[in-house]
Amino acid sequence: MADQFPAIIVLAPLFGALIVGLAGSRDHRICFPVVLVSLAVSLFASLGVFLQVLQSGPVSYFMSGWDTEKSVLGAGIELRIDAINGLVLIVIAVVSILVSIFSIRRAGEETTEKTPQFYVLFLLLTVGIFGMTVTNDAFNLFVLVEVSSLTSYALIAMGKARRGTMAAFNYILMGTVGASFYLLGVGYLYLKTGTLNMGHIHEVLTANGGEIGRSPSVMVAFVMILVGLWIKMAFFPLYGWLPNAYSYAPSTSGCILAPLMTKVSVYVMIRVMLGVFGWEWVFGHLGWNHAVVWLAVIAILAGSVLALAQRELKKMLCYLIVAEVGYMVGGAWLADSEGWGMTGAIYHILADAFMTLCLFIAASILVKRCKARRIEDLGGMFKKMPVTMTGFIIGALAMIGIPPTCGFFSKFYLIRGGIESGHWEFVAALILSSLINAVLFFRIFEIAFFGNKPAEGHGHEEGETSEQGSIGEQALSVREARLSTLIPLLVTAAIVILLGVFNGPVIAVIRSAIEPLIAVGG
Amino acid sequence: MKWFALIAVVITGSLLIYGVSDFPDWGDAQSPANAGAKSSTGEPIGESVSQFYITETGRLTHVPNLVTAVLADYRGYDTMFETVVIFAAGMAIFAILRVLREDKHTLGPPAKDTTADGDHGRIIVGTTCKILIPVIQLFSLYVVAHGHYSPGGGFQGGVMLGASFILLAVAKDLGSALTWFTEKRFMTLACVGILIYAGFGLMAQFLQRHFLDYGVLHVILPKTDEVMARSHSMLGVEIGVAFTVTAIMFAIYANLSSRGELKRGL
Amino acid sequence: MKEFFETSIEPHFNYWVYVILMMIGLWAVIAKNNLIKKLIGMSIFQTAIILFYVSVGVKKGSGIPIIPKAKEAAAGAGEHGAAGAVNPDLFANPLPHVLMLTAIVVGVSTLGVALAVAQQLFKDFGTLEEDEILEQIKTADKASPDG
Amino acid sequence: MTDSVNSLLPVWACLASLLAVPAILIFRKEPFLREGATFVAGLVKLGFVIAIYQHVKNGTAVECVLIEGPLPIVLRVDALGMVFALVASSLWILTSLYAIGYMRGLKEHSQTRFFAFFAVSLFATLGVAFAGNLLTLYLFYEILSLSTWPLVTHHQDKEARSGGRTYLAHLLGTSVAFALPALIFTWVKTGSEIEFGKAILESGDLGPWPTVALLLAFCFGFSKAGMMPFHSWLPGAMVAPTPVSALLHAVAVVKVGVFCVIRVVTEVFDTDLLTQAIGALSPSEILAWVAAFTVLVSSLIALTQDNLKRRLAFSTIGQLSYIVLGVALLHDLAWRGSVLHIAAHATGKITLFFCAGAIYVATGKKYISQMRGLGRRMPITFTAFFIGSLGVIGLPPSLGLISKFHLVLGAANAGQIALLVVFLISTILNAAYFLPIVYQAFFPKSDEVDPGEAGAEKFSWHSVKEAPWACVVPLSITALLSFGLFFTSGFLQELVKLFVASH
Repeated sequence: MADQFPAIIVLAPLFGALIVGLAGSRDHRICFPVVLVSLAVSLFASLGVFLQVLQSGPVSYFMSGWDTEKSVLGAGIELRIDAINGLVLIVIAVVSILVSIFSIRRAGEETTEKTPQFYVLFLLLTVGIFGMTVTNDAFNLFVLVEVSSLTSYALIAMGKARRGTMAAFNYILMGTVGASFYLLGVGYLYLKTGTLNMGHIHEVLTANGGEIGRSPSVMVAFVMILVGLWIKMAFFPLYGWLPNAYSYAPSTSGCILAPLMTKVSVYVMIRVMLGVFGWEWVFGHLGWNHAVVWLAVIAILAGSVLALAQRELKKMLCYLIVAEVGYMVGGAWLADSEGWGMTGAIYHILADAFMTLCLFIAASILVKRCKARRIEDLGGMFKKMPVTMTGFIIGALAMIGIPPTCGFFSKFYLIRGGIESGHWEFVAALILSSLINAVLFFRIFEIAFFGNKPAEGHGHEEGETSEQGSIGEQALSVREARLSTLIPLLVTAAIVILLGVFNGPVIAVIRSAIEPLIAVGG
Repeated sequence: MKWFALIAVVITGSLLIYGVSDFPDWGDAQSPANAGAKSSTGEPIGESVSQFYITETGRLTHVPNLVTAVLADYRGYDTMFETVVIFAAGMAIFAILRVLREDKHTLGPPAKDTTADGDHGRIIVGTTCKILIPVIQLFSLYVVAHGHYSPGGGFQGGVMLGASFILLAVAKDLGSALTWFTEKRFMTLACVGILIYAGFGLMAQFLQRHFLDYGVLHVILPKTDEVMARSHSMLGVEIGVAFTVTAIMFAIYANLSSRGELKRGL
Repeated sequence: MKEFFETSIEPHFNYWVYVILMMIGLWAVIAKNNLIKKLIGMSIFQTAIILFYVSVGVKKGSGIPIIPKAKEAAAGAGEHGAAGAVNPDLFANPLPHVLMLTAIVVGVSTLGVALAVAQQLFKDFGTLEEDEILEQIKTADKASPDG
Repeated sequence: MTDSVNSLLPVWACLASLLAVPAILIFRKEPFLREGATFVAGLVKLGFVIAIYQHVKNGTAVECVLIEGPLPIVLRVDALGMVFALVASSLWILTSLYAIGYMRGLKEHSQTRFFAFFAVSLFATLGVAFAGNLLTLYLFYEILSLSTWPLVTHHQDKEARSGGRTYLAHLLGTSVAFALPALIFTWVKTGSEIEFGKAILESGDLGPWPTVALLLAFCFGFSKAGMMPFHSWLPGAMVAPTPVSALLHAVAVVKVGVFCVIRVVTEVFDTDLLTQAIGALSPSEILAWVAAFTVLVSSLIALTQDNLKRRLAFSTIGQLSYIVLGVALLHDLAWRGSVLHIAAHATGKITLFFCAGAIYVATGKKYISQMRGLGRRMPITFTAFFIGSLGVIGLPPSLGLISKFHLVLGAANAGQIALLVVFLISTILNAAYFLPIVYQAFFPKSDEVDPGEAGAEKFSWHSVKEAPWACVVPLSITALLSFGLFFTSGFLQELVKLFVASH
């Protein structure tokens, strides 16, 4: 049983999707339990495999049994789990479970009788994301990228907003071009190395002093793969599809896509950088880290400033994602000799998934409950929806980087990487973006706390009975959200804090995983 | 936009050409892709996957068609997700287009009345289809079943089978194609196809092997050994693929041609 | 010029063609105004990659990767080669073909979904010209920013 | 280095007020129970602090590692933290009492929110006092900034909002922009060493210019200390209800700022680093002159303020820089003076704020010019005001005398005659902006009724009485405290000596 965990992680949601597809349309009520159970199995398997990795190092699983004894490396497809993607797997499982709980009633409302199809797509999306994370085969990665992309196109286009449909169309074009670039890069690599297994490619590229790695076509392959992934993760110049797609998607779709898609793409980028090309090749041979870090700096600043210009809550969050992607890409490319930037980037993948989830769930509740697409409509929300706003505030504080939330610690490690590698511009960008985020969110807090317009006079009220007093601009009918949406919100908020407080062990795991990768390069 | 496109195209194109410049010659049997990577001194780095496929497949699987063997066995995991992609596309189109409630606003202009061609056209087309469709279907089944020995397999056969239903819908109308191949049926068939595929994998797991390790299925399949079990299981998964592809091809056509209403076709 | 052709283009002719084809597709995706034309460009783009992959697997003088009488060959009858059972040079590389089978399927699926979205857009906006759609979104924005 | 014992006491001391928050929220409909919860938490907290004091007075630090790892969260109570914790936790109880009187007297809205955030901010204050490393210090510092923001903007009107914005923009902005990079830089420089207990940056780690930059980044980053040019949040924050101004802006928040500066100067930098020569000055002297500038300028501005609370605010800015200045002198006596001045200024200034609030509750007056003759109607309040101002100015009999005496001696012994003069001038200025208030209140020049006022409001001095007992009692107690500590300052001095001895 235990040695089947890597396959089970991917297969559980797949079978879940098939069951929902077969039986869901007869009775919509069975959808949710199936989704929950299959994701829970995935979570269980992820935890199990993660423990195995901690005990005995990376775990390999050869599909169809074509391991190196029976055949040659790369003949079959290998799943490979080390400490880093073990962590990412757990994050994916937890996030998707939380979103599925969030979607219990939402999905039915937003997708009008297409609930089973929604859940099929939802589960297939998680299949794709899980698969992208575990696979060690460059081409298999492409297939799984497409599984997750196709489902996310549909999840976005399912909504009723016509702007969402247009956004989905742009996303399809961009996403397909991105995936094709990736595929092309893999083709170039295959042409030069004759294999598709990532470990094998790495072996060939570094063999004999890395002579094959120095050929121009390998460089072109890297560029193609990188650009393809950048499109997927919405890195700075290629982010155009993201804000509209995520903000006009149905809220449940937005909540699953925003935390996971970009983050997993960043993880894949890191995996390609370290696992396929290798530290030494990327930072030593290629040496573009300065250019990419500058690009990341621009991404951070552009994302933050554009977020500042938004008046719609969800769009603002979407631009923040663009900035956060800049954090991660920049951190991964800092290339300080001890790999602190890389550590920070990986930790930020985990942290940002939960931060984004927290904010998106809260924003979705707010948008739904009080029809508040815009920031100004949030007046007095703190009084009416205190629990939701608490979750929102915790997510926001994490985005700003206030201790003890995880956002603070990831920034901490990223800044350390920036200082050690001498990329002061990156440090400055991180701090500036923190400050902009502070402005951004406190603008909202102020409105949510005190209403839209300043109260007249001092607001002296008669005792406790009229505490709502000077705020009431919104209709009083707005009440706290449902329990099924609050529970995931609060759990996420708790994780945001706990992940920050207990960053030590997480960082230790990440460090132990990336240190050998750095050492290989020397 | 045009200028931007031009710049993007020129940059990408020249980058790609730059990469092409040190490719091995076209058709070179000794290129890394075909014979494995070699260092400048001519020593092989690792073993060549491609040569392994060509030389060992016969021994390991008894399947003459290497493409089928690689597709359904060595890279069977890939192929399963390929089928999932198709399935996902079907679901996606359903989710985007399908109109489940009669909603006056979402109804587009009514499709053109196809009877305008007159009855003569109907008779000729109808008779031709009556003859052609069974032949197509029969041939597609052959393509699926004979994938081990000749070009073919689940995808090719499935597309042809789907095409035969589409032909019916084009020739007569969508409604008559849907009377037999109802939405419920093709959606179920799509799921069942993947279930068959993944089920083979799962069975191997239950028998203490890795996912999709068909060899172990010889304990279930009668009169087989490890190698023949692989061959037979490949046929099984190809049939699963064919199910899904047939169903989804038709589903895509049906939804697209009727704007998701599944009533009138083109 | 002739020398350039012989050393650079001729041995890589397929690759040059694929690059040109791909750029045609990319141009259409970015520069065309009609959404369906964009999709056609996208398909060309993907097809170019298929050409590339298939070119990678070609060996001069080889046949299709089907080994007749596989069992016997495996048993070591040695019909085709001297050293082993099967001479790999006589059969085309099967891997790129398998990969492209997958890529074709992915391309078809993407195109299907894209067409569905395009149809939905036509339902919503009554046009498939990008600039007209953007215009409509703009005017709707001015009328009611929440729409 | 002092010994240390492991104990959970610091954690409980911090948590006592945080745990009161749920109780406060639960009893939101029952004002008496709600405020009872505040009181109980205050007493429990003080109890824990005193329990820790029993260890600390013997020279043992009390330590508790909450989270280990590369970025540990550690609570560690030493003598310096103890002084601050004693001051903050004892004054919280009095402030709670005062707040009840003030808030009820004015029928303020959202009292539950008020008390809840009040408790959170005390949690953060003690967290800062007990922080065992730079990271923990920063963590609680930020929590304090955030939890006091709803208090500052309590009135929710336009003025309160703009005050709140300035408040956050300064505190959060500077801490993220200066303190955080400085903190990470220190962490990187020392290879993950940020524990207090010995100098984090040793001599030779940094050149003179980086030292100055880092020192100023820390000192401006912890802008709760109110050093110019990042001082303007303090007058802005005076829009808060007076109990908030009293506790937070005379005791908790601003003292957290100077406390952080003391920690940084004493624990982060080795003395050798701070005395490297840059031209004629050393890094510590540069800091000292920035502080001296702040002292003088803020005192001058205070003279011109008519709004009583604003005058108190500028006075606070000046007094805070006294403490910073004392620390920057790098002399034992001056350090003792600095730490003592935390306690002295806290008791004195809180009395003054209480009085300001009491006057407002009783009469609705905010401006000094309206207070002529008020002393006769509110004798207790103004007597307390007088005692409080003595403490701040540093006149006997008050703890302020002892602390200023140490500061002046320290300056003299350190050979900084110019800075000594600064101390003296500012003392005169202090007297100049406080004593006239008292004088006018008791000995009005003109008639009792201000003609301009009378026309508008028909305000009758004869109807004025003392503020409610809940206001008057705390301010009397703090006045007595300020007075009494002059005679019983022994235990504080012992702690201060322990602190100085450990460096």
